Amino acid sequence: MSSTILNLPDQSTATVPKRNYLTNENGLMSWLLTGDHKRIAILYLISITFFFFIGGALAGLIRLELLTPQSDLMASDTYNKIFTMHGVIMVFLFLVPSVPATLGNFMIPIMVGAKDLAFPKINLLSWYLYLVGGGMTLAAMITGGVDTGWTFTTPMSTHFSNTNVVTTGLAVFVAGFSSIFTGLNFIVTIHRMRAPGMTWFKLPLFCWSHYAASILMVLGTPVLAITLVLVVLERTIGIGVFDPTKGGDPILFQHLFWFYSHPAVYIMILPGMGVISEVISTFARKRVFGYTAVAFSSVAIAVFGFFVWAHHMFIMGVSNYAVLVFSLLTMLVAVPSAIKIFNWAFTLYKGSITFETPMLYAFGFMGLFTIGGLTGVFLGSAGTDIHLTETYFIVAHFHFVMVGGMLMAFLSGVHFWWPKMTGRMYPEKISQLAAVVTFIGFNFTFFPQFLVGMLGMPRRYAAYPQEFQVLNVFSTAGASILGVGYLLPIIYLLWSLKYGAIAGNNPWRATGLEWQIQSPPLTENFTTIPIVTQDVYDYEWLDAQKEHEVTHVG
Amino acid sequence: MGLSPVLWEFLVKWMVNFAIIPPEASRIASQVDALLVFMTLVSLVGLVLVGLLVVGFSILYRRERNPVATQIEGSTLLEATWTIIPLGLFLVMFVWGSVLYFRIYTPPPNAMNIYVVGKQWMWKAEHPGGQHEINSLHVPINQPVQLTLISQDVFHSFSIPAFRVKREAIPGRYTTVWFEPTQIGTYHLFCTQYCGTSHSAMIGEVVVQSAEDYKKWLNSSTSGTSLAQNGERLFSSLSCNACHNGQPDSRGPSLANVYGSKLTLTTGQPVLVDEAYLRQAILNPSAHITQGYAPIMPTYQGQISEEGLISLVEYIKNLNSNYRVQQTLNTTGLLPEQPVTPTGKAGSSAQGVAKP
Amino acid sequence: MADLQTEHHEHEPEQHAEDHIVSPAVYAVILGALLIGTAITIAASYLEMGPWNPVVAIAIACAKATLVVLFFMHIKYSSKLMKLTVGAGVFTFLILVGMSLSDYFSRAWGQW
Amino acid sequence: MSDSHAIAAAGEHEVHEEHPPYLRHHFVSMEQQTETTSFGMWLFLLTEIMFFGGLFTAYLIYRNWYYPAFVAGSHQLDIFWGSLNTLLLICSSFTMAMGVWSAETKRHKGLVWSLIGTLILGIGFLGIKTIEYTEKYEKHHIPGHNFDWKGFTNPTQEEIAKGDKPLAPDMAQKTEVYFSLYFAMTGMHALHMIIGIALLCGMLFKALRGGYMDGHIAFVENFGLYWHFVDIVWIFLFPLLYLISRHQ
Repeated sequence: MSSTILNLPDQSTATVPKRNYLTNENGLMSWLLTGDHKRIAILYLISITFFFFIGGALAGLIRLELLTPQSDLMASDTYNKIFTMHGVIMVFLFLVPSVPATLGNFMIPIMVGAKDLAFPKINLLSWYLYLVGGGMTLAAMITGGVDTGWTFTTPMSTHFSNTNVVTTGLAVFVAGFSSIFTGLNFIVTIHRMRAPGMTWFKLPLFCWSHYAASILMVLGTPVLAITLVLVVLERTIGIGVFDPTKGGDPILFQHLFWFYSHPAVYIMILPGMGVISEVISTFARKRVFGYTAVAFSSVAIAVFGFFVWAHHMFIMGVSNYAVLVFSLLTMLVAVPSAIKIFNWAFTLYKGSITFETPMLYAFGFMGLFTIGGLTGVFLGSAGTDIHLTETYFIVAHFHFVMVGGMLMAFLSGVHFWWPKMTGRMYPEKISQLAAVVTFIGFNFTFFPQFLVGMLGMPRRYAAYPQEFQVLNVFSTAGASILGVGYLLPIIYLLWSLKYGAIAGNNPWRATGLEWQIQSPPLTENFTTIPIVTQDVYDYEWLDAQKEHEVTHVG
Repeated sequence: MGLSPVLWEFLVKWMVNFAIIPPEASRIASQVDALLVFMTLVSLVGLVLVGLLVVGFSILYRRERNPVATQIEGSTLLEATWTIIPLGLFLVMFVWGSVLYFRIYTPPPNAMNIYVVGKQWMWKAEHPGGQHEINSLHVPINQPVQLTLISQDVFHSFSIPAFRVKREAIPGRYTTVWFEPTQIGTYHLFCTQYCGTSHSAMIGEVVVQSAEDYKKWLNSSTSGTSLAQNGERLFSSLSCNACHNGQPDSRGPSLANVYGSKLTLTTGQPVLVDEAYLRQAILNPSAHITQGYAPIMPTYQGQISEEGLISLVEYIKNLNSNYRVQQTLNTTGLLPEQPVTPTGKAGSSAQGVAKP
Repeated sequence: MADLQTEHHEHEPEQHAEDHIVSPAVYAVILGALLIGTAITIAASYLEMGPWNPVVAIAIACAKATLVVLFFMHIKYSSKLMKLTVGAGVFTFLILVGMSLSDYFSRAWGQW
Repeated sequence: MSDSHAIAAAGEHEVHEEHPPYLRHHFVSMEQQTETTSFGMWLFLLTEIMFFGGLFTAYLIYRNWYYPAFVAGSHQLDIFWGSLNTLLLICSSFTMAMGVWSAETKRHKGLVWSLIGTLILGIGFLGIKTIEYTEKYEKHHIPGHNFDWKGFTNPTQEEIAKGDKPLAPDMAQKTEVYFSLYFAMTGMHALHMIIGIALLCGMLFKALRGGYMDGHIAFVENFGLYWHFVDIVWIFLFPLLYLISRHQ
């Protein structure tokens, strides 16, 4: 038995189908005014990649500065602006839209058996809002930057910073609405647009996790929006809602900000979890272990996610009783994540496992997310939070979750669905290499940060005491490896657009509806609306379908 | 391939100074570390378990060995197991962590108080005896020290990793934290809440000294005026004594022994008079009127600096206590009286330090 | 405005919820109720009820809002999904307000 | 949510043959489309609830902290204008509901007149708001550099007659918090009204030219939902901002 399930059509005869969503219409306007969720997904993919590399370049500058204890590469002011921009861009312009707006946008309508998202025009509007938000962020960056940190802490942001807080705040406001519209579209689509026979428990877990994340987007983001409006008004007009000199309470800002920004962590990670469910099931040739538990754990994370925000404020003078409640709830929200990890691990049990690139990234995700999640418990427990918060420990923790978790999941998903999106395969060996390089580079970059954080090195320091240098040098060295790991996919994925092998409909022999149609799909996705009779992750059904499948090549 | 000398030097340095945790220099540090060790062990077990499962299954059930997967729906028993066991562990961590939290933020009654003002970008410590320090903090060993923190501008955060304590300094409000140093030495003091341009320069050192050295330091760095004396001056220059004079017909309540007492406000609400209350009552008097008095006190918002407020608070705290009465003319003996701790050691040493 | 009868459809309410047309008579009754509610709120604010004043004001406002949601916004005639959606919104709103306030109220605990 | 809407679904061709003019290509039936858009609108209203939720949270906290300042600030608002505005908005909600009904029952005149009524009432509301804002501006009650709280420490005879007490200076300063919230809340509400009126004008324009008479009234219905939501926000704002402790 071969060690791969890769199932490509005969390369001498196969072609990419002439008629597909990419070739359906030509010209720039056909892209800029498209209502097609797949084209919008591609537009999003291009724009978030652009912002990812800007954010990544800023991260590189941060690591370079931290190579030495002194602030010698740049002034501390510049450093502050750089880490602020890194945070704003990575959080609001990369992580939040990363999987949902690209892979989710592309796959969810197909997975539920619909021709498009419920509101194609709103979907396009969401992309334009994203662009406006991104453009404003870039404008703020070019015209002098902003130095409040991505958390816009008042009264720093309202009265003490003399940088472009207003522009950046409004940029985040606009980008927030882009995310609201994406989430709204997903919820409506999953509720209303399912194909005949596609019941809730036949939905792929990718849809479940997007559904959960969308709830958070729709209900959480507006609170951030109004908070930023108040910050902007306080800065421009001088109203006194958060200003302690006028009787306002800066802690209130923290409450409102984290009411969104903690659920935002789940907005970022839940879609990634959805990708991992799909990938692990496909490459283990097995139904996800405890499908219902995984599905409901996503919803549980979404619901509990709203109850835990004040754990960001344990040392900020919230009441001791609030600390107790929020700490307890934080412990509870950790459980669904643990459930997911074990369910994924047991999906492998008695599977028939192969190790293609998406699976390697998924393994990376499981390891790194486990570390990220468990270190989160260190911070959720009030007593240890006091020592660890605001140090590099917390930086390492959320990078393990966000970069180790979400980015790994994103890359896993991109590699998994790339043949579906483009109709072509990327070179397998080099992509596996990239996955391994990323994993190694990541650990080199961020594991030392746990250690240096445990030693007490505060975050957002341009200069730091001598004794932390060695670990920082490790971290910077790792970052250069990580950089290579991220550059490689860009190169070979672009290469594959022209020279990659023809992928065929279902190179991974996966069960999702998206794999039963041609690659790249038609604009209307399905020639006939599917009537779903098979179960979700039904590999026996798939094997029985083999003959039928071939006849469907468009 | 020879190792570059620079890299070599680095590695040697790292090996020599290798530490996972900062020095344990306070009473609470070892307790925090115990929980940290417990959590690390649990995490390691969890990680190893997940790792073993993934690697083990990957080897056992790779496609070459197991060409056809066996479809399994799930297992309620297993799922209950990995719901309940992590939940149990997390709850243990929650209880343990909360107990620690309350310990870290509940100062013992015999703690000596030092005020710390954070401002962009320095820490200013104000000792009751009138000693000022910038970006450093001298404390005696084996003596509980309570810090009353306030920020003059933005959020700052007062962090001493070696003591495992940290607290935000918030504009407009006192917060407190306490620790009991147990090792003589010099430790890092950081501002950990991002506070603007020179955030990373807002660092200093905490110097833990023996009782004798601390006494010497107190004597050598006194500014000549204690906080309470300074407060007394402010008290009269702001004409506070016009109303708060303790006369039977005075328009303001007597402030003697008011600190630590329980007052009833005009709203009928009972309050405990602490530093935070005193500060609020000076700045926002109308919301803090004692029952039986008219709301005629003007606000001093914007008229007194945070340092001035600290002096006033410190003065009122000590006002007309017996100790204070005896020592009125003594310039350096203005530390609040320390009740003797059960061990008798910590309290008496602080008293000894305080008396010239 | 001849058609004062609420038009009932034969279909299952679940399925054809949107088809239900509420009659102007119902709207007029609701309008009346809202105006009366407004009058009561204003009147109540002039009564001395101590801590109950804000409670009464909010209660009346909630009642008015409920009427608007149920009838003007047709939630009474809508599917369970819609009712659940509205419920979810109110629930999250209460989480935000309630849990933030819980911090503020409990800050003073133990201070007296 | 049942899957009933899609059970009868068939192949693409079948659907396309009986394609109603307003059915978008990706929906199976008109009914699915209507339900979907109205569900989407409700989700959008949820985001609006949370948007105002942040303001209400802030309001409740500060009202608790600075109750006397909130009372004094509230007494500066004219209860007559506030009540009249409530009246206008409730009536406009009614006319909007009638508009939806007219569209549902294909009454062209009814729809046009309902929309005109809604428009007039809405503009009336904004007009009164302008009067109130102007008064605040003249009294220097707009928060920011021109804010003047001195008036609250020594109220005029007229105000004292109405039961206002002089505030201590520290509490008088806190009226700025009240007015910050007043302007943030009513300002956000007014912004929603302005957006609503713009949409209303567009809708009226289309209705005058005979639109919405073919059964495709999703826009009218969803705009109605929006307008009612804005009304609900005001139903809460009115007692919270205008009616604090009027009995004093």
